[in-house]
Amino acid sequence: MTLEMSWGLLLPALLPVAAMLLVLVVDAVAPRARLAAPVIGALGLGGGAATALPGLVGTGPRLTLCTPAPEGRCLWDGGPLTSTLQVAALLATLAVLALVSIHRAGVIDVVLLLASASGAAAVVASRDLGTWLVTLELATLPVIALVAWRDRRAAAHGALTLLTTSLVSFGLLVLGAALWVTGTGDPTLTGDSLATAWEVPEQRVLVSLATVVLVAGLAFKMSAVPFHAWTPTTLAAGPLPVSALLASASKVAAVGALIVVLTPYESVLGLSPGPHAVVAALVTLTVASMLVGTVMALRQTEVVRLLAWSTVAQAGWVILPLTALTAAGRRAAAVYVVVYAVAGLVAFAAVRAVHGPHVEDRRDLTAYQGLLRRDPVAGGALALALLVLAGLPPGVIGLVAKIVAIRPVVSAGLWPVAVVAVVAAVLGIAVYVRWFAVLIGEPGEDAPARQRSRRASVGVALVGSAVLVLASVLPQLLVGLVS
Amino acid sequence: MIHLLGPYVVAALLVGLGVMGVLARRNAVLVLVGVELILSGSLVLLVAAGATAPSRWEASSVLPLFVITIAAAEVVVALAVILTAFRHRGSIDMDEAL
Amino acid sequence: MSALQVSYLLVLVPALAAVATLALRRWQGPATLVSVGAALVSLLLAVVGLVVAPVRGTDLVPLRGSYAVGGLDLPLQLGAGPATAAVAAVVALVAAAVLVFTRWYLAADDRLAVFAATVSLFTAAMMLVVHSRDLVLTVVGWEVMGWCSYLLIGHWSRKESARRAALKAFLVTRVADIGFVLGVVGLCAGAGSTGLDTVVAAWTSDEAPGSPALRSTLLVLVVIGVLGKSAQFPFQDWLPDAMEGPTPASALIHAATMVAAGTVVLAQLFEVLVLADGARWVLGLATAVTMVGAAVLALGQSDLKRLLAWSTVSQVAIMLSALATTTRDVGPDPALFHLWSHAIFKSLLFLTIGWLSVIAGSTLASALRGAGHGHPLARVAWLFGLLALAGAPFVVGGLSKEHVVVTAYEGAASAGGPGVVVLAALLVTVVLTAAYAVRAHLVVSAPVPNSPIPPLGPDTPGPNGGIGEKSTGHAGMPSAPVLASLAVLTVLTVVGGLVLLTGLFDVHGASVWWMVLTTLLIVIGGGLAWLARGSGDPRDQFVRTPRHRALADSGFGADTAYRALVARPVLGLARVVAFLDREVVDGYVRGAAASAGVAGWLAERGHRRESPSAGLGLLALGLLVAAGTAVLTWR
Amino acid sequence: MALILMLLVPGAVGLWLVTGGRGLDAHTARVVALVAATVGGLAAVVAAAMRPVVDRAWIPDLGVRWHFAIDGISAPLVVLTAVIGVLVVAHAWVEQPWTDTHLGLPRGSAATYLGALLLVETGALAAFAARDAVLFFIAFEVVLVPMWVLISRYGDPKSAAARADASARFILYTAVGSTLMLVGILLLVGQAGTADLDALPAAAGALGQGPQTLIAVLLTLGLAVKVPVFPLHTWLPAAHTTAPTAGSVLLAAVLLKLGTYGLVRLPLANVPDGFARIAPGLAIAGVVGILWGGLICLVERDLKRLIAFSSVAHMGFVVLGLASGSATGLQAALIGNIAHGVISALLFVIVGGLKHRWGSVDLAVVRPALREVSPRLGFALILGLAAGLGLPGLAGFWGEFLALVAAWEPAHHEGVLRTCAVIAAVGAALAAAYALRVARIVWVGDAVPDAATDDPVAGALDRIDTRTPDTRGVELAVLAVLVAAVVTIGVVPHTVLSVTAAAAEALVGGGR
Repeated sequence: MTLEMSWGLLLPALLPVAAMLLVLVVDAVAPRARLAAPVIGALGLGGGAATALPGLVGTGPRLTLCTPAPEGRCLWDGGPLTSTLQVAALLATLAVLALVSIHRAGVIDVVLLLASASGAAAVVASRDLGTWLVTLELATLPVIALVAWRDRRAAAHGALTLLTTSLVSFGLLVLGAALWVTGTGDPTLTGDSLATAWEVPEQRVLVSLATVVLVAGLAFKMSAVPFHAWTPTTLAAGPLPVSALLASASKVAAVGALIVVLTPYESVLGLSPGPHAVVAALVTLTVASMLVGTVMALRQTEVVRLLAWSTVAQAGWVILPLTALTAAGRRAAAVYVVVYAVAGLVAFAAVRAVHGPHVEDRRDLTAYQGLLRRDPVAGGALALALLVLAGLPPGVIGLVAKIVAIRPVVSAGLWPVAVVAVVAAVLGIAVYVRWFAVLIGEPGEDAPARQRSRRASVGVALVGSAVLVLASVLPQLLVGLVS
Repeated sequence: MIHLLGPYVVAALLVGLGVMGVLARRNAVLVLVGVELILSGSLVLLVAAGATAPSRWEASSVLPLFVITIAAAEVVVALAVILTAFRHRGSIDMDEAL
Repeated sequence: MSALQVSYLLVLVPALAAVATLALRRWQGPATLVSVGAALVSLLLAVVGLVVAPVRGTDLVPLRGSYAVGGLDLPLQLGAGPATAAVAAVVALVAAAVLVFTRWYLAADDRLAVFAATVSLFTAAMMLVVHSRDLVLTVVGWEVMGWCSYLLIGHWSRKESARRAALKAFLVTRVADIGFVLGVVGLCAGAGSTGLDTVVAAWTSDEAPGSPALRSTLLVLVVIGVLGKSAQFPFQDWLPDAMEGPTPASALIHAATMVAAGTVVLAQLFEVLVLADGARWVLGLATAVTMVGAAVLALGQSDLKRLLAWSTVSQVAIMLSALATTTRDVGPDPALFHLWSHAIFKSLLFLTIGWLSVIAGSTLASALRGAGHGHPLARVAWLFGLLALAGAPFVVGGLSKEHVVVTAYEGAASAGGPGVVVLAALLVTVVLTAAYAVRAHLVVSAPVPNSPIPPLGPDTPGPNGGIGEKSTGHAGMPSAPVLASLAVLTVLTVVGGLVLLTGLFDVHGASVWWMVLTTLLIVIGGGLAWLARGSGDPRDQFVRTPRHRALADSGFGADTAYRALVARPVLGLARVVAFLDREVVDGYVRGAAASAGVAGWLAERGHRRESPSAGLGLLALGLLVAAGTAVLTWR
Repeated sequence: MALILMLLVPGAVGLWLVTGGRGLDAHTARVVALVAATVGGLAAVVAAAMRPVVDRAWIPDLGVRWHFAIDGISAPLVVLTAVIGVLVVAHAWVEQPWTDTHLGLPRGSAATYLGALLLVETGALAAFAARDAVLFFIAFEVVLVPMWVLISRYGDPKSAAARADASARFILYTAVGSTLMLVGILLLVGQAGTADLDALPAAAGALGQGPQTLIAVLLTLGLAVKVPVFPLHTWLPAAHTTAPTAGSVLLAAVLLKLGTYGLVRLPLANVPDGFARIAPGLAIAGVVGILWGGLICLVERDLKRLIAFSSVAHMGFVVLGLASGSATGLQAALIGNIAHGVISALLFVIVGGLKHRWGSVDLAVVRPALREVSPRLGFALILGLAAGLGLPGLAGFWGEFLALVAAWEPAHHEGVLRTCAVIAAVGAALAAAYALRVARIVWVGDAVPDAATDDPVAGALDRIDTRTPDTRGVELAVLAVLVAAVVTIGVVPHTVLSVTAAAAEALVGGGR
């Protein structure tokens, strides 16, 4: 058996790995070169993203790791959707690397970030269960370590929470994979193998069960309700940059993994019986996440907790278009998660710029009183991010993302779900406008002192804002990426 | 035709035990054990399925290898984290307040 | 100048004069001169209009094209005809007289110009109604008149009673206008056009756009509006209260505009009205009740101005009763003719009492006793006005009333309908009218000389910035133009009946027998009043106890009834609605907000133990839910 | 060109004012904003006359085009918005909400305030000119945040809680509506396969009854919040009471029109059969709104709230006209829209001015009568009230009368709509009652109020401010423009009707 291989398509995942190895080697050779690790890491991430760029504009199929015809199956798909998610994950990790800030980023940080990034870049491209499982865990495990290895009590607690959920999630994923193979006799996640299995009732049951279990396992990683409980604890307890990573790159990876799992279902959409169980599971997740996440976010006054709960809610929004199980729905989910990742990163960066890295700081909403006046740059970026998250112009891209997310659902005839989304959208506006109102208020007397060493976070916030503004003016730049 | 009922029952039992362990225990290490049980159940299922019907690329045999590898890595990280936590908290009971 | 051009000018000239007067209000003198000048020009135009009035039945070529709004034709045309020209002439005449009188009467008022402007606008609106060949224009004029009446009655807005009277006048008429507007809307919508001719043609044709019942209902609605504007039962009570306005305003409202407008409109819709028996019955019964009731009340008033007001109500009822009883052959012109004559003598009466009240300082009968002494013109004018009111033969009011009586008789004889009731009421009213006319005359010409400087009576219009009817410097003698206009009105009151010779009104000859009969009735009524005059205060001739007097002055307590039956329930309902809005409708909104809060609280409780194992508990829940949905949705 | 200027100038200047130009001093900011509003307004007038078209791809993947054009239905609204836009900016010389009149403290900057005004104007203009359903939705949403800022930041200085409540109500309530509308739009666009408003009616005409009804329900429900239709109106009084005068004017004259305009553009034009099916419900809601608003106005104490409730009543007539489904009804709704825009703008300028002068507009407090102490303001008030009660010769009459005619002879559901017409006529009488109630309390009376008031606070206020300076300067000019508009539309309704006629006919006739 031979595998057709084109290295170019694998580079987005391989470059970070290479960079990681290089960092380790350099560290072994020249342990004094403190700057080397972050620079090499940045280059690896940037390079990975750059190699994924052709996929954004490419038109032809970008498959590789294929077995020969006629039974040909490809294990790697570098199409536009994949490339978009890869770029997003890699650049988000790069931003987090910047947030960790040049001086603090040690070798371990960089290595773990790179490992996670390469896992994220790979999982979205994988098309078989083996690669998928390995790379997904590659994306996850380093993050646990990232949360834990900073020697802090709160962080350890957060890491423990994340760890146990990740373990269970992994168990579920493996169980799901086993069920899938049992049901289809095929480790690839393709439409025709699913369609074949779908014809036999027993296999149909098994496959559906497999998918539901897989979705549940992924829901942990996406922090969708009811698998979300780790999110506020971990995000609030861990270092801010890692929280930002969990909210951006990890989420992109998880969404990519979910998209990979759900892709085959397009082939059985029109059949009778259809994949009701999967749709039901997804609808349950999206509805519960959107509602619980926003409602909880409404009651938070600690900003990172607020962002954590908003992450939960946004997870619901990402899953929303996937309930349609169509290609349009998958593209919509990708667009939405990218928009969310950028806006979330900007928000975290702004929070980092206001508070500094320490958990012990009072990260209360009141600290943002009149931020727009006191600190127009961070305040402006945060305001824009909040409006994008709320989906209100001038954050047009947020609104477009909501349109994009609701459209496939409506087309699929699931408009009651869309009506729930309306409620969630309105509650979401309440969440973000509440913060926004604090931002534009009069500055209070007890505003926290302006942080030093905030250049990196301000830089990330500004770059992210620029992306958001550009995307707001020309949404096609983002929306068009995945088509 | 021989029914492979036995392995399937074992797999189900293992998964069930694992889920129970995960849910019932507060000790992080025991949770870890529970997850391992789920994994074992899954592996039994995979292998049994491979024995029933051929699968593409012998996935039923290959996937368990992958899983075992990942699980090993996972256990390493898990133990490290649990150790860190123990150092900070003096216990590995997950519900102990901060 | 064609008749149509005249009709457009008759509307435009007063309207523009109103705008100009308002613009110039800082300079009261020139401003009022503008409106008076415009009124005189209108009068001239109206005379021209009389000359060029087209022969009955000629079709006029419209001056403008028609508009359309969706499926609705909106011609917005004016028209002209002989009766129209005559009514327009009398409107112009009264308006001019009123404006001339106003310049003298309100000379020292700080809002004289605004008043004059309003009068001009009022005139324009009435001209619009008179000339309208389009029901929308009729509604426009109709409503604008209502608004102007609000402004005029409430002119002395520093006085609470005037404010209330204005409010009441507008609200009562507006409530009745619900019917009017709906009726017009129904007629127009059915015909697909607002053009009067189209509407009449559509609703009188065999393929009418609605059933006869619908037609009748719509006409009843229109009649309700007319009853409101014309102060007929059950809407009668606003008009006497409207006496709170300055006397010129009363003259205008009563004589030629507002209250008479209903007659004009129903005359325009006459062809449809005769087919609508229901509407005729409603109109006939309401007017019959009104004419008698109002005459009785007039008899009991302690205030002569209010007496005149009730007499207006009664007389307008007579006009409208002609429309209720007339047959298709006779047509609406008897009513219009009575409008014509009523306009002349009622404006004369009101202007005269305005003058007398300046002399006496009040319009109370007690104050006006003998006020006519020393002012022969006033006495003559008052006498002839009352003669016409009473319907003495050959003066203008007598002639027109004869025609109404004959019309009612013919209607009763030929078609039945409400004719019999109306005829009976008419005859009773003749007696009563004669009686209160004699009483009014007796008061003014009583031999008791009035005191030179009478005190301010309670009903005297209060000072408006220190200036009111009782301004100094008049010495009770009006200016020459005022006297001239009074003289003209007096002369017309006597000889106005000659208009029948011109053929402008298409009325049949009156019957001698009826004339003899009504004359007899007048003599009886007048004689009774004369006999009952007693020796004391003529005010107390008929109403001897204070309780009865109060009852009469309150118009049989209609105001109380309005409050109890309409105002209070509506306000109560409003309070209920406001409560519902606050507590129920908004309650849902607050409830949504609160439930979001409660949901958050519950969710927070659910997440209180933010610990890893709690997370696993949620996992179990999630698995259960997922498995449950998987099982349930499986088929 | 004119279209681009109309959108770009106020939009760009507004954005600059709220971001980069925040530090500008009040005077410069006002001049800049006025110039921007005037240029944008002139461009809008030119655009309304010349009818240019801008059509470029924007988000091809969603089928959303950057497609702006003005037709007969939107032209009057565009002109209205342009005029109101200039007026509200000019009003910044009269009332300066960025200085806290109550405590003398500055709050926010003048530039942000003016920028928000301009952004609201831009959003409204864009929505009226949008020829793409999704673009319309986005433009519809643009107005939310600036308006929210106006209410929450520059609203009634006395009560922060009231500001927070009103602004939250405004944004959340309208967000519910607009998101529901979005679902409807996406359903419509998905089923019809195009988002182009020119092509949609034909494309959507083929839809079956079920989808049509569902789409119509979603769209109508969503837009009804904005109109607002009873019982979805409870955000309006709070928003109006709290907003600064200019905000109230924009809200009443422009934002509410977005709702009715949307009803015309989306459900009525595209899913006529579905809309006809729900028309009776809409008509009943409209009529109940007429009565409801009118009755509350009879007992409401706060004059600004009262005017707000009267808006609910007036929009009831507009909705009734729309629900009739005939060309006459559509025309009635369109002219009623414009009329309500100018009338409510006029009333809010006056009442806002009174609140500015008096500190509150509680009708229970005895104050000097306007007719005596400030006749010009009094004249404007009484004219506005007269127009509000539907007096012929002023703007309000035509919309109401034609709506009644249309409801009497509707395209469908004759029984229900005729009943509605009857009830609406009763509502017109209520309008007279509450208008005159206001006139009796505020306009007429004595020059000096009775010294003895029960309320000690009010008494104190009276002592502080028994003077009511008459209107002059910029305020007078603003009022004069609005009065002129009210009279012009009333006397010559064809200025509006002739513009909308062809488009209305095409819309009602062409959908089938």
